[in-house]
Amino acid sequence: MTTATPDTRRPVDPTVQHQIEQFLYREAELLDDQRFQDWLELFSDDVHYWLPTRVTRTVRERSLEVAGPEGAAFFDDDKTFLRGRVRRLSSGQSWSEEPPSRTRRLITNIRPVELADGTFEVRANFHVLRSRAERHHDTFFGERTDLLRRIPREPGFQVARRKIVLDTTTLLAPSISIFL
Amino acid sequence: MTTATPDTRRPVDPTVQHQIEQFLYREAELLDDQRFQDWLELFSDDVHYWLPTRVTRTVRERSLEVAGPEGAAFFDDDKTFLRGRVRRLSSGQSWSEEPPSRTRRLITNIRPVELADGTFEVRANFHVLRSRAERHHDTFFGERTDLLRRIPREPGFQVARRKIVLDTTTLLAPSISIFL
Amino acid sequence: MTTATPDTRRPVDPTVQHQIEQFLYREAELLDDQRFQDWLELFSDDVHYWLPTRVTRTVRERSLEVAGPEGAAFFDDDKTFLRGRVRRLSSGQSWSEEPPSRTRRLITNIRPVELADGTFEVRANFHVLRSRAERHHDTFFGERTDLLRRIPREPGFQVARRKIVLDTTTLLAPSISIFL
Amino acid sequence: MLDVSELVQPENGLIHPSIYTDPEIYQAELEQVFARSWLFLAHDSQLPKPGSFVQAYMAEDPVLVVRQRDGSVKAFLNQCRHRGMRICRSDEGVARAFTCTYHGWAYNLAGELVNVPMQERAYHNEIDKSNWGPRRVPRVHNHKGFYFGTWDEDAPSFEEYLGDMVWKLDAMADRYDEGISLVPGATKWVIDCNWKFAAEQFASDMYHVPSSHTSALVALVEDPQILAELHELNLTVPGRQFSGNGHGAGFALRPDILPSQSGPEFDAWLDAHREEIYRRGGEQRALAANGHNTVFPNFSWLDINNTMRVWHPRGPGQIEVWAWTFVPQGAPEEVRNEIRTSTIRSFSPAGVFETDDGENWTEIQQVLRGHMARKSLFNAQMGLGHEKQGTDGMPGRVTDDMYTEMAARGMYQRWADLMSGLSWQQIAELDRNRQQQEVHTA
Amino acid sequence: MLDVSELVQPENGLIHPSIYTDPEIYQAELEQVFARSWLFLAHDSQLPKPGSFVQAYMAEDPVLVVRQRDGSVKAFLNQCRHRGMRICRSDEGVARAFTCTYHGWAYNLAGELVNVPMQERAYHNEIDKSNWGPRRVPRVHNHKGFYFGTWDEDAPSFEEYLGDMVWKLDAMADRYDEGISLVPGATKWVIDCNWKFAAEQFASDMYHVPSSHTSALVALVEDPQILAELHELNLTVPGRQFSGNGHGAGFALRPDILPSQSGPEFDAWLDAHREEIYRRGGEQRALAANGHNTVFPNFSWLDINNTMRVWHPRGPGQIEVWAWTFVPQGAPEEVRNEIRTSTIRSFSPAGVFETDDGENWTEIQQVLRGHMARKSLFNAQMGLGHEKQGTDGMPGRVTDDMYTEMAARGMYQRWADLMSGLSWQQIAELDRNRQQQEVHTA
Amino acid sequence: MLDVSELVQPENGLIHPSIYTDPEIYQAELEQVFARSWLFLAHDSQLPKPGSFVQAYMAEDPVLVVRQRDGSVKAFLNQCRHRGMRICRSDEGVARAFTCTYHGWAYNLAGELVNVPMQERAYHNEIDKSNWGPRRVPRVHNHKGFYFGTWDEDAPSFEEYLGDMVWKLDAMADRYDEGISLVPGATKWVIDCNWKFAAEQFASDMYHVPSSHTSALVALVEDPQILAELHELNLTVPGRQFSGNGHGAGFALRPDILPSQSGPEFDAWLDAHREEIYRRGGEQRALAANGHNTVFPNFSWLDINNTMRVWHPRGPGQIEVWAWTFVPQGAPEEVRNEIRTSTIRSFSPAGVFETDDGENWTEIQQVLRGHMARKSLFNAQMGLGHEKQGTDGMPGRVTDDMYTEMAARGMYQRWADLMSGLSWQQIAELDRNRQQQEVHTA
Ligand code: FES
Ligand code: FES
Ligand code: FES
Ligand SMILES: [Fe+3]
Ligand SMILES: [Fe+3]
Ligand SMILES: [Fe+3]
Repeated sequence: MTTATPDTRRPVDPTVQHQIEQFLYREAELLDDQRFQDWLELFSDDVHYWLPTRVTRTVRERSLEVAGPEGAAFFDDDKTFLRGRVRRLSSGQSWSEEPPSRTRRLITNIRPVELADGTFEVRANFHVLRSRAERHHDTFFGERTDLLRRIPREPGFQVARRKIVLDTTTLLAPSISIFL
Repeated sequence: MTTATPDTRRPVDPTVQHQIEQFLYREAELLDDQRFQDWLELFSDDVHYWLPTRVTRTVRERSLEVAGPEGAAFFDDDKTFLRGRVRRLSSGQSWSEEPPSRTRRLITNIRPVELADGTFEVRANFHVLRSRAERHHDTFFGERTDLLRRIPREPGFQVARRKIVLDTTTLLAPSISIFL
Repeated sequence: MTTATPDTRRPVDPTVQHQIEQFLYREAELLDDQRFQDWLELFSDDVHYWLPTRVTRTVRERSLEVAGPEGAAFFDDDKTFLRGRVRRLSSGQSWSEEPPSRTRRLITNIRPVELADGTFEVRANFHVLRSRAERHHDTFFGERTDLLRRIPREPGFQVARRKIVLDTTTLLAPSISIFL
Repeated sequence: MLDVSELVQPENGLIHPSIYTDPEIYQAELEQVFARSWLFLAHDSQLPKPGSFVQAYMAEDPVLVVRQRDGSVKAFLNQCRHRGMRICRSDEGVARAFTCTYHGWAYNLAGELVNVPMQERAYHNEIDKSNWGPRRVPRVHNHKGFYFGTWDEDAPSFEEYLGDMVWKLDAMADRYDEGISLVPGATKWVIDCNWKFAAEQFASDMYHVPSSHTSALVALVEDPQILAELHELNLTVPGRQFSGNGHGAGFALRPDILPSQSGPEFDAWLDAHREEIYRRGGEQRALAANGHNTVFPNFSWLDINNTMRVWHPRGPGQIEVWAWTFVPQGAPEEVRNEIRTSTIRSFSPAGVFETDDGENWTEIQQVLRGHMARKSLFNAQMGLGHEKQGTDGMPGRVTDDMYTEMAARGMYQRWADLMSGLSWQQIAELDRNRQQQEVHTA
Repeated sequence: MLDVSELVQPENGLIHPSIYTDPEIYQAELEQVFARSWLFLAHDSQLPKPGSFVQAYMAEDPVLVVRQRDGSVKAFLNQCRHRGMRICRSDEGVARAFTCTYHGWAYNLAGELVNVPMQERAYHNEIDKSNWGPRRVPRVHNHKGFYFGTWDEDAPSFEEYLGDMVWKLDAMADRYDEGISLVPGATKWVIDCNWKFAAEQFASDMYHVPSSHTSALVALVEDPQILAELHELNLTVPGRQFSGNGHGAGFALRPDILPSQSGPEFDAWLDAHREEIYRRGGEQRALAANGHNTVFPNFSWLDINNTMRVWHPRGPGQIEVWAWTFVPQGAPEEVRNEIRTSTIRSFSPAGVFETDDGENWTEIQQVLRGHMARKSLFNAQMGLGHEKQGTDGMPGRVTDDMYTEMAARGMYQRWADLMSGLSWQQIAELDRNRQQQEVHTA
Repeated sequence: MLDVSELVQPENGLIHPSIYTDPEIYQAELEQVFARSWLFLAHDSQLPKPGSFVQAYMAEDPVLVVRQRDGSVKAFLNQCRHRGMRICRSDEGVARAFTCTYHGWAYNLAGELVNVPMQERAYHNEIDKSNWGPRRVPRVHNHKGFYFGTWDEDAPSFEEYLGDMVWKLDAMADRYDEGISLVPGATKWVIDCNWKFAAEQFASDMYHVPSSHTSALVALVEDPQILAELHELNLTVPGRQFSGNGHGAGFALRPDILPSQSGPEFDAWLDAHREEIYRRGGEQRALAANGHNTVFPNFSWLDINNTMRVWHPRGPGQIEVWAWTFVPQGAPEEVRNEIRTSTIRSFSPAGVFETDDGENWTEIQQVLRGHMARKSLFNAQMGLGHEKQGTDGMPGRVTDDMYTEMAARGMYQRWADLMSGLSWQQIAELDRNRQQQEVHTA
């Protein structure tokens, strides 16, 4: 789940921790408020937004549990396609989100490390609750590993890479018409 | 969801963040421990405790999704009635809480801002899990927007306003016999 | 739920809070990553790992709700038996975890206090989500009360005592084949 | 047709619990009870302008209730006739037309199919659009701003269906010159119990109040002295119960329409409108508007708590409650707001009365998982043999106390008649005979 | 009556999987199996003083088991006869009386209706309270501190029902002069599988241990050398299996009652009480108390693991397990605590043995969603044709090995007899003939 | 046998919605439709070496599909015959043998029972292992790397079952000299709808695209001008629809195999392989590979979106979708990757097309909880009476437009024939007559 080697990884102090947490809370807030255009701003133009699939395998074969870059995925987007998704969500004709879902993102266990190049690798747990229409409920949970870059303007960071891993194999939902 | 205008809103430093977080955790602890009298102390005498209803509408009409002050609500209490609820919960005859429910409050994504008048507007996500009797389970999730005032004594803050918004329309529970 | 008397309990500053949070996140990460041997390292040799049962009783009899030390429990382990459990989980024949479950631990509302002897009593809320096989899902939620000791080496703390209380009576799961 | 004569014996006040749990009985209820009765759809105040619509339910069937350009209200099944897609997926709003998102068939406000994409290319202009509109609710009746509908062409008129219950309905619906309106927004929640527990309680059960709602008074009243008095009052105040056509109502005999139970603002306003209220339906009717009411099968309200609701069935073991608060149309904002908050605090999912009602119903339903539990007859014999008619000259079967289960027995009688597949005429016939017998035996 | 003769063929060791999935069969089980059999209710140690009560279940029916003032124990359905409310909603406690929260009907410790609010005003004093108490469990039997109950007036006495199984039950229940007691608190959890998988395994299945529980030994033992020996021992140690009246038990032939599998404290204590234990039931019985046991239909225990449980059915695809740890009443705290922890660690939802049992049962049930899967007969032929009686002079059908499915076949035979609606006499008759035949063919 | 003649009337284009909700009909479908038809199991590329296995499903029955040492592929029910345990609990992997974890029975790659623990001690060597292997899938057919299986010994050969649909299947499966392979990993998700909604749409429904998928184009295309043109193109481009043996397919008449809808890399590669592609099946077939396809009952794919899936039924109201992306085996990494990402973005649970399809199906199913909703016939009359055969000389029933519901009617006809319990011969007979009539009436 992590690429950098230990020696190049430094823990962060409470101040940086606070900044990163607020940044991730801010991001979640924009999605829960459905301010998709503003949300898009938080991602670098070279971002890779990825959610690979997962299978059930024996302990011995656990390394093969999560699909690799050449495998099946739920998301495998670049900035351009993220823009397209946002355009669609704002079209008023995206039927699986029109009327819109109600979502709530619990972002917890935020574990940042600073890498040699001054970027931050942040692992965090998430539990996203979604309700839509009259009584439909979905729940998505797992771990995100983000690569954050400092930027000289508000809100101070940018997501340069996001890998999402769900703790499920068969998705017990009709769709992921939201962002995670 | 927020009233103050941007310019009057200042982010808080890690120390204040820590104080506010511990205050909200403390509040949740008192409820999960069913120490209702102590919980009541945390609210100002002029508190407005409000949980409006919500409907499913198109993206275009989203502003009408959450009911306004004149609309239907689950809670719309002042301090006096909160006291009455606590009296009732302590009566031993509040059948929907006798035997009592078991609750757990996950308070996450805490986002405080300091307002011009030195009060704090705090948005936070919550996921409240409730189990009661033998196997009954309910789950409540959404966002709270609190107005916190500093007080010169422990625990340092008071809730002067709370607006709770659930991310559901039809409540999939037989009752909200607890506080959120 | 807590043993020390008020006067001997001191709140912690943001730095210690940060250290303790990262320690608990680290612990959760090791479990979610199924690095059980490394996880074991985080517990003192005299650790008591305990999850008592719970019953539904009237408000008046609430003190009897959670079973005492002589009562029924889900876990009541010492370090030696924790080692045995880890041995088993690594055996490749622990069928209820072979293939392994997928777990995600949300550790929230972390409330540490420093005790007179320099140890820390930490109450935290947890919501553990588990999925296994094709579509099986379980959810465990409640409160943990840990006793943490400082140690002179990484990661800086050790769990000397853990009491877990689930907010359920009848467990709505076929097993707790994981750690909480 | 199911034989339910063994299951409910109104004449003996006995109920077999399987009527609350059996899936077959439930499916039969959808067909024999809900598809034949008059069901509440919406209130005028929910449909302010042409194109205003709300999605309502008739039992488990979603229907769109729409204000027409001519001011009338029409209702139709919210199901596209092409492949069954839900035509409109908003709870409410204002529309010019309704377009199905699946393939784009479009319907006007009256629910007529007005556009079919590629009608020429795909359908060779052979589709008769007039045949393929969604199923219309054939009969919609406006009773003083309350819209009721039924699928049954053979059902009696709404007035006939309502019978003497009109007296109680109008005591609420027709109380003020300017009428009433609903606080914006329905409160909806789910209770895991059979719909009849809720409907029956609001029809017939004043008896549960002292036991179930003790703690509610504790929340409303601090002074233990006053608490004791109120409790005493509950046990001693005289009252009446009405039963007819399956409907039921109970109320205390109070000397005045005050206090309102909402607060000083409303009290003052009511006091000022006393004449008006008495004038509209008479003082007796005005004073009777202080209790519980159910219009068969699933429309209920509480007069002085200003709450009105439908108990939508959702399988034998679940209901979806849709509740509204009603206020005097003409009252000033402070009055309407005082009523609104007091209703929220007493009758809503967090209301200090409501939560304890739900607890009872869910536990009853839970216990009925048991095999022996489902074999034990329930006792609905309170006041059996003491039924009266026209007490104090009130219309219909009105008995001389509010602590009785006459209305419950009446509700299950109507339920059994419908479930047995009797025609509406046969039912009317039977009811006449039953009441005559009652008179004689009385 | 369902014809189940096609579904289970004990004589051929064949089982049709639909008996684990069919909802109709399940409802019939509630009526024919659970409502006619003796079911475990509670143990003396759970009811320390007058007014002590626990809520127990008889299949899906909740019953209150209450210690009376005279020291006896009574049980009744936890359902109010007025509208079916659960009378008491606590799992356990001490009560002076039970008051239904819905309308306030009150019951004494014996489950008699003693107070009806407003009996005069509402009921005109015409309600006969003696008729309206909750349904009593008509027969409750105290077997050495273990209370069993049945709804069936025609069922044989508990002793007769138990038959030769009493030998195994007493090997646990009657082992010490001071008897046994339960560790305070039941452990309750839910497994998505049919109840018969669990009951059958504890009646008849020593065979799964080497495969299912390998890793449990890994947890208990570090030394691989010892591990290998233990595994070898499992495969080679001789053993016996008992089957009678649907009950079943299996055990190894061990030279000693030690080691206890709990630890040194208990070992020492047992060693000191060897005489006592042998004296009470004989050495052979004492030594036999080391295996698995099920009293038909759903009460099971493991002797040396000191765990006892009821498999409450919750629909065809789910059980609720209620487990207790039993300890020698007279043993000191250290001994009882050692047993308690060792049982928690091995047989509880987190126990290193228990978790793997549940995994098997849930997967079996999952696969049975399949249409072909539900058509494939299961094989219960282990030891078919090799049944024996009275091996080593032990009472009843005791065969000469513990690796057999004789007891499983016996359990399904009893199940089929009951499901066929045979009277208890007919069943006893049939069993006699079957055993005689067996003797001859042997 | 259920009489479904009332429920589906293909000749009138009418469908009774209860076929999507009735639990009895669903159980009959498992037996009459899924247990008799050829179902997709796996593709060659999923089973790279001897011992490679995947768990697949045939409706609700889990089967292990295993590559044998001789390179062949065998399949058997993933259920142990002893007590029904799931033999292998991994989704995929490489195995030497399969050992049941419950009691240790072991099976070889072919699904033969090869080891029974304690065979001598426990079974007295009397168990005939050859009788107790898991149920084998008796017929597995390899069609150009696609493995299909059926439980039905009497079903026609796969070729005969496929009929003229082979032309469309091979347009995808047999498109390149080096064939195709699947991107590693299936994407699996759950939709609460009846399986027929999905199968039918992929067989017959080009008509929903303009309405349901407008916003998908918005995601793919920024320029509003181009958007408008694309939308216009959808409405005007000519097309064809095929229907036969319950299978269905629809496609546009495009002048070229380009653009691919995946991107420049694939376009370039296709352009370079144009000759090869045309050579293999002819230009007409190559150009036809641009639409939607369903092989009855539940195997579907979209040609230019490179997605292939099975709609596994999970009760009347739920499906589990298993989807794969297919790529040209011989294409370089960049091309395969471009296809992979474009498919993920369009057809997957987060795909901009896929999410809106699911929304339609779930809402339809929800509405069908209603009693009246379940009584309203659906309209499948598009193009009724305008069916054609052999349009443009294409094989079988190919009509002259893609906006028709001929294939839907064909699918429900096959469904009705199977549900009626007709033999495969009777069905073939009937189909012949129906088509002859069609020709005459045409
Ligand atoms: S389902 Fe409404 S247009 Fe097709
Ligand atoms: S239900 Fe118990 S008193 Fe009415
Ligand atoms: S169930 Fe497979 S070996 Fe027993
Ligand atoms: Fe009430
Ligand atoms: Fe076991
Ligand atoms: Fe589509």
